[in-house]
Amino acid sequence: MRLRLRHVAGLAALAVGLAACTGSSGSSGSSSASGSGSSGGTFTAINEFGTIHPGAPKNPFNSSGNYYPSYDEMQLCWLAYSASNPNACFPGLAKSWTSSDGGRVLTVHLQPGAKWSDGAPVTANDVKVSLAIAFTQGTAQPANLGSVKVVNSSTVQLIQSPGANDNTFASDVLQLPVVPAKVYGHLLPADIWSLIATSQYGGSSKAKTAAAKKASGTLVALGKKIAAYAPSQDLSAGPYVLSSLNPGEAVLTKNKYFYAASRVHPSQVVLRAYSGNSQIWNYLISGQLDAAPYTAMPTNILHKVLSVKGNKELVSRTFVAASLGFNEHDYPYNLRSVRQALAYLINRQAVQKVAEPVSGSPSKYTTGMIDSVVHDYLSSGQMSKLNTYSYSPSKATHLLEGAGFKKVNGQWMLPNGKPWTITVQTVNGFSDWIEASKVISSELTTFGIPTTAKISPDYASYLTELANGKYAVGFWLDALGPNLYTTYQRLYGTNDGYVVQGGKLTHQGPNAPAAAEQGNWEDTPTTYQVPGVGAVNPGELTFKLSQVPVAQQRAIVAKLAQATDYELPVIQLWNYLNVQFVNTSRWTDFPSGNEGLLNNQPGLWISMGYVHKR
Amino acid sequence: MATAETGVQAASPGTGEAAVRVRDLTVVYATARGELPAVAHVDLDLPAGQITGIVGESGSGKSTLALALLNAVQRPGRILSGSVQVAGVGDVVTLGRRALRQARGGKIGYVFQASQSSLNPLKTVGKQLLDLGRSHDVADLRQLIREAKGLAEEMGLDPVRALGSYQHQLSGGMRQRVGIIFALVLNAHVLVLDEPTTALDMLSQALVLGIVRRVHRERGLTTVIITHDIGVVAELADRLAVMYAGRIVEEGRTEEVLASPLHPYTAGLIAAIPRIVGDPNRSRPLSGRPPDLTTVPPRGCPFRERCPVAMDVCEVEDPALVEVPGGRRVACHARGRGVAVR
Amino acid sequence: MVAVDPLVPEARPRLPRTGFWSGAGRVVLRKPSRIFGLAVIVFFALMAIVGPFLYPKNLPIDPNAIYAPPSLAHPLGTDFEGTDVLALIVTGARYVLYSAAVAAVVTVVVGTGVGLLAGYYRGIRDSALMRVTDLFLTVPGFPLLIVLSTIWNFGAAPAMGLVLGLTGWGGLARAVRSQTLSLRERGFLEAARGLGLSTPHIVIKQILPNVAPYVAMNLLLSVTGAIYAEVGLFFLGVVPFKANNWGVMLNLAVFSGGAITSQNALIYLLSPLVAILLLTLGIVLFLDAMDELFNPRLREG
Amino acid sequence: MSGLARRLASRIVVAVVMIWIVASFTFFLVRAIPGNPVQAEYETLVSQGVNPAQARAETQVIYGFLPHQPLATQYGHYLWQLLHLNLGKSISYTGTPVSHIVLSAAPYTVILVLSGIVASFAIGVIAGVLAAVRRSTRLGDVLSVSGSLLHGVPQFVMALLLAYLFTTEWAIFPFGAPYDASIPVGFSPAFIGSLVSHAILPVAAYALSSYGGWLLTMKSSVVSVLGDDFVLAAELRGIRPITRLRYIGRNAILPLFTILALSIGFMFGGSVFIEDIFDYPGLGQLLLQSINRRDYPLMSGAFLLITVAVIVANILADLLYGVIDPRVRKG
Repeated sequence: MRLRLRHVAGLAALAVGLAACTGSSGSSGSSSASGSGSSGGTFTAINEFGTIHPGAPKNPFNSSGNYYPSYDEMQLCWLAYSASNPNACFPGLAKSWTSSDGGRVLTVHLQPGAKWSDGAPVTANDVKVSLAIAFTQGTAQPANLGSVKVVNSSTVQLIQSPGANDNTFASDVLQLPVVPAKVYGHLLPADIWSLIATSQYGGSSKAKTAAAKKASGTLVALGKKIAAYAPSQDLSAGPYVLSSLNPGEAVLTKNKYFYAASRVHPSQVVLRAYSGNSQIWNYLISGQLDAAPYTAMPTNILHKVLSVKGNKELVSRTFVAASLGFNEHDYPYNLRSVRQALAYLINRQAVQKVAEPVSGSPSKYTTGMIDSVVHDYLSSGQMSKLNTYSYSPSKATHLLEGAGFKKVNGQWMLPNGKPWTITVQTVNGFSDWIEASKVISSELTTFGIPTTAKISPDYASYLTELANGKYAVGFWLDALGPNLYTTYQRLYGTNDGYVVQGGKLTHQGPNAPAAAEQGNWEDTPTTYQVPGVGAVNPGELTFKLSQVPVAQQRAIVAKLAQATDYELPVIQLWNYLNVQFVNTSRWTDFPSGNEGLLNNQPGLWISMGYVHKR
Repeated sequence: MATAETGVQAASPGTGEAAVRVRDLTVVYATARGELPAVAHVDLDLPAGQITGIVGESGSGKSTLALALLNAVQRPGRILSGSVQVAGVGDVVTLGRRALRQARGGKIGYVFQASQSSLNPLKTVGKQLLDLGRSHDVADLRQLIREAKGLAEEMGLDPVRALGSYQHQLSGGMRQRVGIIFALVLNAHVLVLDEPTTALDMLSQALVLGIVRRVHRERGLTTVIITHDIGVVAELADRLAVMYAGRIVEEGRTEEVLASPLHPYTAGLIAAIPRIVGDPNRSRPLSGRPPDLTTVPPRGCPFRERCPVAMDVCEVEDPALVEVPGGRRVACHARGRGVAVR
Repeated sequence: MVAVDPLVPEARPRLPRTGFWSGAGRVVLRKPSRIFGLAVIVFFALMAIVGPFLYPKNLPIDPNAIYAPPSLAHPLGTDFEGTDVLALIVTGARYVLYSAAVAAVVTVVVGTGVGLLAGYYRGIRDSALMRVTDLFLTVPGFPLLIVLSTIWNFGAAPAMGLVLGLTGWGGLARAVRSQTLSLRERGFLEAARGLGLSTPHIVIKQILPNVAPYVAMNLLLSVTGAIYAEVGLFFLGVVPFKANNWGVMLNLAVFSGGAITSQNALIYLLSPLVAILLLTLGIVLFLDAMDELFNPRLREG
Repeated sequence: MSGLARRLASRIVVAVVMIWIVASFTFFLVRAIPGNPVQAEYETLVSQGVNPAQARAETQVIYGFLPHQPLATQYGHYLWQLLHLNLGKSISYTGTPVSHIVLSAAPYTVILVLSGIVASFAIGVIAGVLAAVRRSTRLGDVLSVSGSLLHGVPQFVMALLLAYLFTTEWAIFPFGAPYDASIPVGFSPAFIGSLVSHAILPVAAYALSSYGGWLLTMKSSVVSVLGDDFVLAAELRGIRPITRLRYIGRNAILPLFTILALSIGFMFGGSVFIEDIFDYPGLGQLLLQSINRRDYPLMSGAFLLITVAVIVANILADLLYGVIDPRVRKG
């Protein structure tokens, strides 16, 4: 139920740093219908964070803070969510950017008219302070940011950390939030940048390593202080500024100092809070929402929502798939033929129809990527080699019998003669997983493998027990993207024993002491022998995806897809669809068909000139 | 009797004037078997200035009769027929609602038995007195309180404490005296006491009865005492009416009735009284149990089952209450045939 | 004055204990509502015992008949995966009644035990027991259950019953204690002790039978309480479920089926609701008979 | 009144001990919880599209709010902070003090529960008196039956029904917020009207689900008081009917105050359902959210505050009883 939404919906907008966006294609979507139509009126949408807590600080570094990305919180650019062209990006406070020194230096030119809601201009120093704060929050380090240089008041240079060679550097840093220096600057010590430099030491000097550790600790402590800091008022460089809020809704009014204020039509935005999907259903059915984000719902609710005057559905893809994962440390799931047989036995159409009827589509392939990305990256010849594991009990029987399994009195026996039963583990509150597990249990039981669904009380204990190897078969989200390294890391990453330490890949078996947070619960072989492809080392290939230039990723992805499809470390069940709703009776001109924009919040649509009064 | 001297009746011997005149009063209770009479065709005069005792076992209808004097029979009962003429009020049976309410408490005072809590437990006596005054449109409430205090003092209560107390702070005897204050503070001239001494200890009983006698005399009241205790009547009452199964079976001057009961039931009651002087074994309890509403025989004398002198006529005919010489009345077919109970 | 009163009627004879069951039968049969109540209880009890044997362990699903309207094949329609709702109701009864029965038994055993001991011993032990009772009465039960669910996965029926029983005995303990105290005030205990009876004998043989009727009625009342609580927990979805039951159905109907928002899943929502209400109605109606059976005063009315 | 003061003092001592026990219970409970909240937060971030390294870094900031000292030290610290009304810092609200969060949610629950109790108590008591006085008429029957029926309906069922009827079938009432945020907060008619219209449904759910209980209890209490001698005595003294009704009412309502205390606890418990179903942002919803997010400091804070609210309400109900019943006052 409620967790599910939180779970997947966020990818529409929350993303802080995925994929690359180099300057060239930066100004793509801003051409939409210029300033016609009158302004004014209220635009009602959903606060994608869910709940609103009036007591929380108006601070983007607080995870429950009262700030609303794309409305009153701005970043330098907004990711366009393109799998085939990870360079696509919508400009935010940065009008344009160029990279030099092999992508190691990024020169950013701010929007000439960018101003805070008190009329003061947004300066390069604001960016520098914001990025310094990002170090205290631990968000700048993974982006491989090294230092920041103010060129002039509207130009700033971002430099990668020494030794790093990150192909997604630009997108990662450009998506960090930009806050006013005059509000947050006083929270930072004067020597913040030398502290940051000290903390980044990666050499072998013991003294310097100790100093780096100490500096990191200081940064984290600063981060806590900054996260809890409550500015007295909202100072926004975005199209709107927060005017009032209560636990049910936040009211934002137009920021007349916004650099593209002339393109912004609604004079007020109301963001409704929600605590469960059914609340969004109710809002939609009562026709109150002008835009609603991804919301899981059953078919009957969909029909009812669409029957309301003006309500329209906007569907785009998400980069998330739900899968059934195996712990290959557990017999008989270490047998490829068993995993393949199970893939033949699970009718993915039926599972999706029950579990995620509206915002899902059954997965055709199990490649570790969502199906549409498979189309982007694999040639039709390569795709034809993929096994789709269409529902086929006879193929399953064949595979099982080949592996020494026997069916006795309607029940399948392991080769050792013991009866084979399966427990599928899911999580309390994740109703799509639970429903899917029931369908799967029913299908497998009918086939002669008594299967029961077991539910963990909460996600935290599910993940802990999963990492500790307590479950043989359980649910898993994979194909997270569009960054392909992230995508394959879900299969051949920490949960498969692959850990990157000091820029080097290491592998740990399931019995090794678990990595800091995740154990190796997949336990796939380190080398696959894939027919037609040959030996594949999935962990190494995955790591390579983060290192090689984007152009070279294609070949690696093809290998990984083939290997995954053949070996089935998981069985991909369905891809989530980003089903959004808009109401066209008050506002028109929504960015339908623009996948990049649909994956961003309506605040960006509005500031890019979409959304006109009817 | 322990106390033979009953000097009270000398105060107003044989007064003809009745303060309350009950005529053909029938009170019925609705039961599963239809409406059954608890008081049947009662005629009774309460002479002004005298104390009348009404005696009977439980279920005899005496309490119902007492309530009927105020037209206050509680559901499922109701007055079926008859009249209750009260001097200065009129027939309470036909009185309008408001006039009836004014008569209650204002003209006719009613004192509950001591075991019952006749006071609102959540209010002090004084506040309830004020409620009483307001209900009866007393203009000068201070005067009312003064009078109540006077009455309290008269009855040996600390007036300030008594009026400032809640019910649970009062002893049984004190409660009873407070009850009398409520009955008399508005200068009612008819006082109805329902079992005024039941459940009191001996000292309190004597005290309360003494007070009743005194206020009766001082205020020139017409008083009715409902009791099952013949001793109380013997001590206090000028006249005595004996009730059985909703009927008055014998009535007359107290000392005469006690000295020479005409009805076998009266005789039985008297014989059942244990004596302090003499052999306690000589007291003979009445045999059998008194009838309740549903067991009163529809025909004949209701007492015949327990009657030592029952005759054939008793089976078929309910004896009427007839006057016998000496100003007494009795309802018995065997009257005058000498009730040899002694 | 006269000391002995010859006119006070003799005390009512005690009701004879013989023929309790025939008496009980008569009391139940007196009103049609009580017969109905008893019938409903028996009906659901049978459903709980026999129900799961009537259907396969994994109920068949049908992805082509999701939220199907009622028909001959599916008298109450189907759920989100095309499973027969009637089958869900029938098989779900066992969990609901089993855990409610466990809860009622635990409530009664703990509540009666604590109440009897507190009332019997009085003094410091009484105060101590009553403070504990007050604690259980004061701490709001439902939030406590939710908080408990974070460390204790009490989704299985016996565990659920145990939790509900252990958190819900306060009211009964207090009532049994006051009953025991009133027995004490009537000189009951002194008399028994005067006869040289041992403490366990007095408590079990003398006091317990006197509070038994009250306890018996509470047994039924705590069944309804437990049903509400467990269904509520599953409805909120804080406790992972082990077996199909009515509360889970409510949860799925509302939060995944949108039964509140659209009519399609309405019957899926109403079926468990009606089952719950019907069962509790049956218990309430039957309680009326128990009330009369154990409170002879009411019998005259 | 010294009796009352003594009574109050002893109640407060008992209450403090109770709060200490409940606080200790939640303290140790939270530390016994299985599963790693940091891991869950990390997974959530990752599935929302945050890249793994970044997610790990972010969760480390959150993890910083979890305590590391030995248990006894933590416990001592916790109690000491509790004395200063400091309930620790929230995980899901990154470091915002728990006391701040729960105290800003508390008014909404208190508004709902109090209005619910007042409404159901007033209506239930009046209907109970009517049902008792007119118990042989049709009106009495209708009232009694309505009481029995409603009494049997659990709170969450009532809330579901109301939500279905009045937010979907006939969308008459607004929902999902405590008031219209575009109206400035203050004592303006618009604001109060908005507050009331948003609270009507949850309050109605509270009121309807407890109305039956009050009605039935009041009815039987009135019936029993009607049989009391002082009622007849008042009639025989010619006391005005309105005064008599006051006598009856005040006496009959007394036993309800002992139930009131229990009922308050029940109502606060029910806030979990009602606020969840109507999306009303009070303590109940906060408790559920904190459990779903495994934000343990917030969870224990919300639970503790609910318990304290019930304890305080109990004391108030008890004192009220003392004020109304003179027998308790002196005794």
